Amino acid sequence: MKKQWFLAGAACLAILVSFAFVHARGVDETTVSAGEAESVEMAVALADDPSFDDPIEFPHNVHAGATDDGGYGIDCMYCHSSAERSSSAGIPPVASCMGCHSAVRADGSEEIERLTEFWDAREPIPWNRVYKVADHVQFPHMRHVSAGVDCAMCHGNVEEMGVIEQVQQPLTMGWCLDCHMEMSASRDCTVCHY
Amino acid sequence: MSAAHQGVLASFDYLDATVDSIKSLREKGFDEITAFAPFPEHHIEEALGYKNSPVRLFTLVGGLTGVATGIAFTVFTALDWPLVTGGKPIVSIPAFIVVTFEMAILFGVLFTVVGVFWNMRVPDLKSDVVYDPEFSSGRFGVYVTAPADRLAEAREILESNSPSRLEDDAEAKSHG
Amino acid sequence: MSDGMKRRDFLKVLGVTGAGAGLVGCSTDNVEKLMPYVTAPEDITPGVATWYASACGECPAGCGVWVKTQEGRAIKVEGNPNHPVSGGALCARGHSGLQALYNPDRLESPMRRNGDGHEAISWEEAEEMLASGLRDAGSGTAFLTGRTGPTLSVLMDELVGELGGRRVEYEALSEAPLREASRIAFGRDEIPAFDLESADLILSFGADFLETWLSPVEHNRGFARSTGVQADGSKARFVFLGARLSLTGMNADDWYPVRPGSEGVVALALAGALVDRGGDAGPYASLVQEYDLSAAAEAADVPVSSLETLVDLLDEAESPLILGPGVAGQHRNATAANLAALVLNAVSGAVGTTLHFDRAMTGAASSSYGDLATLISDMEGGAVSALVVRGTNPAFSLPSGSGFREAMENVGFSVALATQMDETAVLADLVLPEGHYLESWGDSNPRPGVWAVQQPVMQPVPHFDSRGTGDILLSLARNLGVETDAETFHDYLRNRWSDRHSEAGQPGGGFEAFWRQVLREGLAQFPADAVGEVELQSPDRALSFDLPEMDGEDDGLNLIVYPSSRLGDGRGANRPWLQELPDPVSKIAWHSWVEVHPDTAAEMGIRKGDIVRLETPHGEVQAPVWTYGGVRRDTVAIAMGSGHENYGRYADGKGVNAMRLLPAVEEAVSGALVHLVTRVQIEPTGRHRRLATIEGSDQTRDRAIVPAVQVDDLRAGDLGDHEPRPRTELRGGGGFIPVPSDAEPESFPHEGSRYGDYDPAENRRWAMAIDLDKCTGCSACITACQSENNVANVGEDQLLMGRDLHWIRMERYVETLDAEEPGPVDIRFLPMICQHCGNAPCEPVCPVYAAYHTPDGLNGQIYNRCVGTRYCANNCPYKVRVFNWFGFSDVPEPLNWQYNPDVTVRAEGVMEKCSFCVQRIRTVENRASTEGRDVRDGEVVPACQQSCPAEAIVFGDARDPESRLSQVSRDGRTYRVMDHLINTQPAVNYLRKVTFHPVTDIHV
Amino acid sequence: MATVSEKDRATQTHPDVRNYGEVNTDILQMLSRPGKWWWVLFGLSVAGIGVLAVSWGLQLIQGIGLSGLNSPVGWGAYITTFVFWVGIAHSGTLISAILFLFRAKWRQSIYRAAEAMTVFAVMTAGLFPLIHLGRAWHAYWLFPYPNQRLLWPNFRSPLVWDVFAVSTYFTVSSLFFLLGLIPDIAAARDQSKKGSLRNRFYTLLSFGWRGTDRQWHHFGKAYLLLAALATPLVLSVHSVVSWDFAMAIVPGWHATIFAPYFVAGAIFSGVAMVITILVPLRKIFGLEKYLTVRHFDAMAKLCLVTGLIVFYAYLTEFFMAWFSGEDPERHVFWNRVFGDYWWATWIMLTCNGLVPIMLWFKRVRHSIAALFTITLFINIGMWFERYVIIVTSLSREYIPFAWAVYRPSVIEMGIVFGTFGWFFFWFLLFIRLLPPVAIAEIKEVLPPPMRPKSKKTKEVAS
Repeated sequence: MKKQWFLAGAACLAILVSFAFVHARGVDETTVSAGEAESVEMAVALADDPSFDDPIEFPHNVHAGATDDGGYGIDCMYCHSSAERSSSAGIPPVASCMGCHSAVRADGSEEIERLTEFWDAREPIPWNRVYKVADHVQFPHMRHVSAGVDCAMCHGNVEEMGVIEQVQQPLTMGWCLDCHMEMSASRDCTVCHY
Repeated sequence: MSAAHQGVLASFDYLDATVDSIKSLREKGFDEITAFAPFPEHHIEEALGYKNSPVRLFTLVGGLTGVATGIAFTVFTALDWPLVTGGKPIVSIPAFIVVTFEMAILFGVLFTVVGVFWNMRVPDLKSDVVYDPEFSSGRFGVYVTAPADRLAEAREILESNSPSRLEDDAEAKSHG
Repeated sequence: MSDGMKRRDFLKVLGVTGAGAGLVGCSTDNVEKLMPYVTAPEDITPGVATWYASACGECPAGCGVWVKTQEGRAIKVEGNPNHPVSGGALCARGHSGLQALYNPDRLESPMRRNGDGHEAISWEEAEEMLASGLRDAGSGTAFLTGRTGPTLSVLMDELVGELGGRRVEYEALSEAPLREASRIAFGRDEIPAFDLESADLILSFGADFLETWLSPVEHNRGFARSTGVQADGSKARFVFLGARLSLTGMNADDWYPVRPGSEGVVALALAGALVDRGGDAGPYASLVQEYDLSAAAEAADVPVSSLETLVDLLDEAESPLILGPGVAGQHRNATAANLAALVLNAVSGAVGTTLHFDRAMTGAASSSYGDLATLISDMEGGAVSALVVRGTNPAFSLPSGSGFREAMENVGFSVALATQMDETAVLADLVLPEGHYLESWGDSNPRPGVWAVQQPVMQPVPHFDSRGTGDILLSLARNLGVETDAETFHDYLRNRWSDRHSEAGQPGGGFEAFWRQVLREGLAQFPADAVGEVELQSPDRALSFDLPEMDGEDDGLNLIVYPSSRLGDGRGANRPWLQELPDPVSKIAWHSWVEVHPDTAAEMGIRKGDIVRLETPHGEVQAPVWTYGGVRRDTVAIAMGSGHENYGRYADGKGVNAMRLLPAVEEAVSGALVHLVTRVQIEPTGRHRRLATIEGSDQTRDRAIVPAVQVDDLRAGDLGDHEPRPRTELRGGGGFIPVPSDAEPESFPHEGSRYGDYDPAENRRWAMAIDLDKCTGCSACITACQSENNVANVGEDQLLMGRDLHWIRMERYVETLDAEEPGPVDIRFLPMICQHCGNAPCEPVCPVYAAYHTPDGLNGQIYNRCVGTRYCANNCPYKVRVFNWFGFSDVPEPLNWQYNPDVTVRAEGVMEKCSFCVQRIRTVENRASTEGRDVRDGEVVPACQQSCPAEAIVFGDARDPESRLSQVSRDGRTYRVMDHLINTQPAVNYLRKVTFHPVTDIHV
Repeated sequence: MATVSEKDRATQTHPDVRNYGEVNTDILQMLSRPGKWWWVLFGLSVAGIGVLAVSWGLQLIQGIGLSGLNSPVGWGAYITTFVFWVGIAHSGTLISAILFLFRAKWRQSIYRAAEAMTVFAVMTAGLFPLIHLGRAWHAYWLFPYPNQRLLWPNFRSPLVWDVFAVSTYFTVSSLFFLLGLIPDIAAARDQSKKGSLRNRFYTLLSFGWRGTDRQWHHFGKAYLLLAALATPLVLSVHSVVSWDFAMAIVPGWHATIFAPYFVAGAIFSGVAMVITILVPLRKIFGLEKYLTVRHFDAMAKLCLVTGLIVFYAYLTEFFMAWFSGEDPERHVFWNRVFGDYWWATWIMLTCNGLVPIMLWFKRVRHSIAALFTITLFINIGMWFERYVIIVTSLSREYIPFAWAVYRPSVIEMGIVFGTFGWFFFWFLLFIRLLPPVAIAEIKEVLPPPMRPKSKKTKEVAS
C-alpha cells in the first residue's frame, strides 16, 4: 500500500518537473550572451590629490586675484566665457592665453615658456579635471550664472588659489538640494537627471 | 532579605502534593514562596493568588507608539519631498495605513518582549540559586524562605506532603 | 580655405566625451584630462551642439541633412528642412549613417593581399602600389563604381579618360526599366518625379515608394499629405496592385492581389478603358485597344468587375498618379510594364499634374546591370588588367551566376575603395579605406537645379586611417602625372562649384559669399533647363507586355525578392540599429524570413517558424517561414540584403542572401537585373526556430487600441457611438469627480483633483498628438529615437527572449486582409510610446520614486534611482517600459562616440522608456531662460516628430489652448488608448485612421 | 498512570506518553543522535546552497538578464518562489498563534516545528526580493533611512509595504519562536553535561529560566499577547503580498478577492508543508507517540478547508473575469486554461483542486504515506498557482502586440531549487540544536501526576 503511494507520487512528480523543463528550454536553444556587469557609482570622479601635476602651473590667484593683492583681477567669465551660455563652463583655448601672454611675459617664467611651446606646436594643453559631477547629472552652468549664483559657491575662492584645488564641497545631491531649496529653485528630479 | 532568613526547597512528584503544600504554607502565613513547575500550571498560580500581569500594559504602549510612529513617519516623508505618483495625493492615507498597521504590530511585539523579560527578571544567567534540574523535566518544587525560627514549621508542612527530596538552604537566596 | 576643417577639430575632452554622459563607464582614472582648443572656433561653444548641413549618402534620393555635433563628434543626423527632398525628415537608414561612420568594423588602414589574407600597409605604399598598378594596366583599367556624386564623377571620368580605361556604374537597386520606359514613352532618358502630394488617387503597380523606391522620405511626406484626411474630409485614395503587400501596400485602401508580371496588361487595359471613355492615348491608342479588361482580369487573376471599379475610380479622379512595378517587380518585361504605367498616367492626365519631368530624379539614374555583365565577361576574358571597385559590393549583391567573383580573381590587379572589408574588398589585391560621407567632401544633385554639398561634419574618426575618395583619386592623379586644378578634393569641389556658379550667372554675389551660404544651408538652387510640354511618343522599339517568362517548374511558387526597407541592398547590414529595427511588415529583426500565405503553408504542413529549403534552378537557401496573409497563395517573398559572409560582426551569418536564388539575367530592353524571374520549390527541412519578432498578436480583439472611422461617417460628422464615456478623476478630499466631456487635454488635471503642489496654472503639460491617418509605419522614428536617446541594441538572442529596448514600438494590427479577392485592406499602425499618463499606473508602484510625475506633466524616470524591481513595467498597461537586462550600452569603440552627451547612458538593471525627449525640453527651457523669454510653441521638437517623414506627430503644451498640439487634439478623431477602461489619462492623443470601407465601431 | 484505559485513550492527545520525564527523554534525545539520514539530507542542503550561491553569484556578476524574464513578463520564477515561501511561512504562526488562541488540543506537538519552518521560510522568502532586483546592490534604498540625497521610499508602493510586512513578520515570528523556546531550552540545559559547549549554548539561550511561578505567570501572559498580535499580522502579511498584485492594474491581478484568497492559499500550502516535513521527522526520530494520527487528521482537515476556499477563489476569479465583460480580463483567464501556460494551470487545478478531495476520506487522512504524497502535490500545486497568477497575467495584458512568452532559465531554476537547500539547511540545523517538539506544552495536555488514590482521598478529606 505505502509503496504504491510513493511510486505513484514519484511518477507524477517526474512528469510535472519534466513539463517545466521542456517548456523552459523552449523549442530551440537560445544562448545567453554575456553582459558586462558595471557598477553604478554615485560618487563623483575627482582627483585624489589636489596638488596633482598640471602641465602648466596656472596661478589663478595671479590672474583672478584682486589687484590690490597683486593680481590682475580678471573676471572668471573672461576665460570661462561659455558658462553664461552653455551647460559647460569651458576651458579657454590656448589662443586666449596667448592673447595676453604674447605681450605679458615675465622674464624667464618657465610656465609661460611652456605655454608658448604648446602654442607653437599648436597643441592643446592637457589640463587636469578638478570638478566633475556624476555622468547621470546634468549641470547647466548658464542657469546658475543667470540666477546669480556666485562661482565661488561651488568652486571656492579660486582667485586666492595658487594651485587650483577642489574646495571641500561634497558635490553630492543633498548639497545641491540644500541650495536649490534655499534659492527656491526647482526640486523636480528631471531638472538634473535625464 | 534579612540575613536571618533561611530557606527550604522541596521537590514533588505530584501536582496535588505541590498545590497542597503551597496552600498550607500560605495558610500558616508563609508568603515568600517560589514554586517551580515544568509547564505553566494554573492550579499553582491560583494557589499563589496571582492577578493580572503588567505585561499587557507594555503591549498597549508599544502598539500605540507603533501607530504614532507609522503615521508620523509616512506623512513626514511624503511631505518632506512631495512627489506626485499616479495622480494620488501626497498624503495618501489608505496607502499609509498598511505601514502604520505593521509598525503597530512590530512595536507592540517588541515592547511585549521587553516587558516580559523585565517582569520575569531575565536574563539572569549568573545568580546562584536553589534549583533542581528535574524541575524542567517532571518534578514540581516549592521553595520557601522564612526567619530561621519559623523554618522548622515550614519544613514540617512540606514534609507532610511527602516530597521526593528536601533541601535546606542556609543562605536563603531569593527568587524575586 | 582650410579653416573649414579646423572648425571640426575635436574638442578633446576625452573621458567625458568618449562615452557621452553615462551611468556606465565612470572613469577609472582618477585624473581626467581636459583638452581645450588651441584656437577657439567662433561657432562652437563647449557644451552646446553645433549643426552642419550636409547630404545623406545612403540612397539615391540624396536627402539634405543637418548633422548635430558636440565637442567635435557627430551625434545625430536630421533632415535639412530647407532641402526639397528631405523636407526636414529622414528615414531609418539615413539616421543609421552614424553607425557606418563609427562602425567598429571599419578598415583601420590600407591593406595588401598576402596569400589568403590581407596585411596592413602604409598609405605611401598603398598609393604607390595603386599608381603603379594602374599605370601598368593603362587602357586595361576599369572603374566599377556605385552611386557617385557629380563632382567626384567628373574627377573619376577625367582620370579614367587619361588612363584610356573605362568606368562602369552599378547599383544593386536599379531603376533602369523605368528610365528606359520614360525614354520610350516621352523621349526623356530620366526618371520623372512622382508628386504624391497633389494626387487624389494613387495607383501603385508594386512600387514600394514608402520604403526603398527612388525617394522614400519625400514620397512618405507627399503620401501622408494627400492620403491623410484634410479638415474638409477630403482624402486621397490609394490602390495597390501587386502579389505582395509591402509596407507601402499595407498603407493602401484597396489591394488588388494581381498575378506577378501582369502589371503591363492591366495598365494597358485600364488605359484602353479610359480611352473608351474619352481619354487620349496618343500614339498608343491602338496598342491600348488591344487589351480589354476581361483579358487583363484573366491575366491578373482578379474579377473583371474589380477592374471596372478601378476604371471608374481613375475616371473620377482629378489628379490620379500611377506608379510602376518597382525593383521587386522587375521581371523580363519590366520596361514594358513601366511603359504601360506611364501610358496610363498619360491617358488619365497625370503628366504635368502629378508626374513631373522638371523635377526628374537625377540622383536615381544609374546605369544598368547590362554594362556590368559586359565588364564581367571582359574580366573573364582577360581584357581587364586592373579593376577599381568603389561604393558597390557586387560580390554580395549579384546572383552567384553572374560570375563576378571568379572574374575578379581573374583580374591582374584589383583595388577596392571601401569603408569595411566587404565581400568584394576581400577579393581585391589592394584595399583602401575610404572616408565616410560625413567625414569627407562631396556633393549631390538629386534633381535638376538642386545641388547639395556634402561637407565633412567632423575630422575623420581617429580610429581609422581613412581618406576621402576624392583625395585618393587626386593623389593618384598626381602619381600618374595627370594634371588637375586642385591639391585637395575640397579645392577641386570648390572649383567645380565655382564654375557652376559662374555659369549660372553668379547668383548671390561673389563666390566666397555664395559658398559660405551653401555650406550654411547645405544646398544651392540653380535655374534648371525648362522642360517643355511632355507628350507620348511612338515607341521606337518592340516590347512585349505579356506575362513574363518564369524559370523553374510550373508547379512552383512565384518568387519575389524585394529590397529590404531596413538594409536596402545589404549595405546597412552591419549597423545594429538597422538589424534590430523590426521590419515594418513582418516585425522580425536580425534574420531572414520567407513570406508564405497561411493557406499555402497549411497545405504544405508548414507552421510559422519552420525552416524551409527554397530551391530554384539557380540556387537554394534555407530560411524560416513567416506566414503572411499579404502575399498571394501562389507567391512567396523574401528580402534581399541579409546573409553577408564578410561584412562585419553585426552582419555576418545573419539571415540568408536571397540573391543566391536568382539567375544573373538582364532585362532585354533596359539591361536591368531581373528580380521577379523564377519559381521556387519549397520543402520543409523539419527544423524549426523561434522568430526574432516583437509581435505578440496582430489582432486588437476589438480593444480600443486603434479604432478607425469611415471617411463618409467622418464627413457626416458622425463618429458613430464615439461619445467618450464620462471620465472621472480622483478628488482632493477623496472619491471621484467627473471631468466634463469637453474637458480635453488642456484642462487637465481637472480643478479640484489631487495634484498637490503641482499647480496647473504654473506648469505646462507636455503632450503629443499622433495622426494615425498619416503614420505609414515606416519606423524612422524608432531609429531617430535610438540615435537621440542612446537606446541600446540587444542582439538577436535577447530579442528572441523578448527583450528589445526600443522606446517606440511600431504596432501593426491586421484588421482586413484578403489575398484572394481585390478589396479593402486595413492594416493599422500604432507607434506606441510612453503615454505620460496623468494617472500613471507605473508611478505609485515604484518603491523608490524612480518613476514619478513631473510638474510639467512628464512621466519621469530617474535612471540612477532605479533599483530594478520591474514593477512599473508590469503595471504599465501600454507595455512601453523596457529594461536593460545586461550592460547593453557597452558597445565597442567607437560606436559609443555616437552617444548623445545630453542623455544618460543607462546601465544594467535599470528601467528606461520614452522621456518625451526631456533633454530637448530642458535645453529649450535653458535657452529660453538665458534669453529671458518663454518657451515658444513648437520650439520643443522630440526626435520622433523631427524625423517623421509623414509629419504625423505634433508635440506641445496641452495647457495652452492656442498651441498647435491643443488645436490638433481637438479633432473629432482624437482618442486615447484604453483610457475609458483604465482611466490613465494619457498625454498622447491619437487621431483615428480614416478608411474608405466601413469599420467596426469600437468604443473609445 | 501506568496503564491507560481504552476509554481514556480517546480523550487523551498522547495516550502513549506515560510521564513528564519521558517527554524530556524522548525529545531531547533527538538533539544527540544525528543518524545517517540526517547527514544525507544535510549534505543535500549544503549542495543546494552551493547551487544557489553559484547561480546568484553569476547573476550578480553578469546581470539579471541571466534569468528568463523579459518585457512584458518582468516577474517570473523569483517572485513565484517568493510568494511560495511567504505562503509556507504562514502556517507556522497560524498553527501556533491562532490555534493557541482557540485552545486547540492538537497544537502542542506540531507548533514548534511549524514555527521554525515559518522563521526559515521567511528567511528564504526574504532572499527573493534581493535576487530579483536589477541592481541588488541598491536594495537598501527601499528602507527609510536619512540620507544625503534627502530621499525617502515611496510609501504608496506595495513593495515598500512588503518590506515592512515581511521584515515585521520575520521579527515577530522569530521572537515568538524564541520566546516559546525558552522553557524547553532550559530543559535541554538541565539535561546537558555541565560545562559542555551545548550546555553553555543552552544556558545562554535560556536566559536563566528556572520555571518559577513568576516566570510562568508573565510568560503565559506575554505568550497570549504575542499570539493575539501575531494573528492579525499573519493575515496582514499575506494580504500585503497579495496586494503586490491586486494593487496593480494587470488583468488577472487586479481583484479584490486577492487578500483572502492568498491568505487561504498560504495556510493551505503552509499546513501541507508542515505535514510534508513532519512525516519524515516523525519517522526518522520515532516520534509516533507525540505526532499521533490524530494530529495529522486535524491538520489534514485544516488543509481540506483551506483547499476548498482556494478552489472557490479559483472559480470566483474565472466567474468574475467572465462577468466583467472586458476582453483583457476574459482573455487572460481563457489563456490560463488553454494558452501558452495551460500545463501550469492544469497542474495547479489538479494539485490544489482535485487531489485534496481525497482528504474527505478518513482512511486517507489516517494514512501517513497518503498524506505525505498528497501534501507534496499540494506544495507543487501551490508553487504553480503563483506561477500561473504571475506569469500568465503578465504575458497577456492590454496590448496584444506586446504579448510575449516567458521561459525560466537554468540560472533561475538553480536559484529556485537552491533556496530549498537554504531552507532545509537551517531546518536540519534546528532539529539538531533546539527541541523540535515543544516539551513544556505537551505536558500541559498530559494528565497531571497525582498522588496514589488512597492517599489522595485521605488528603482531600483532611
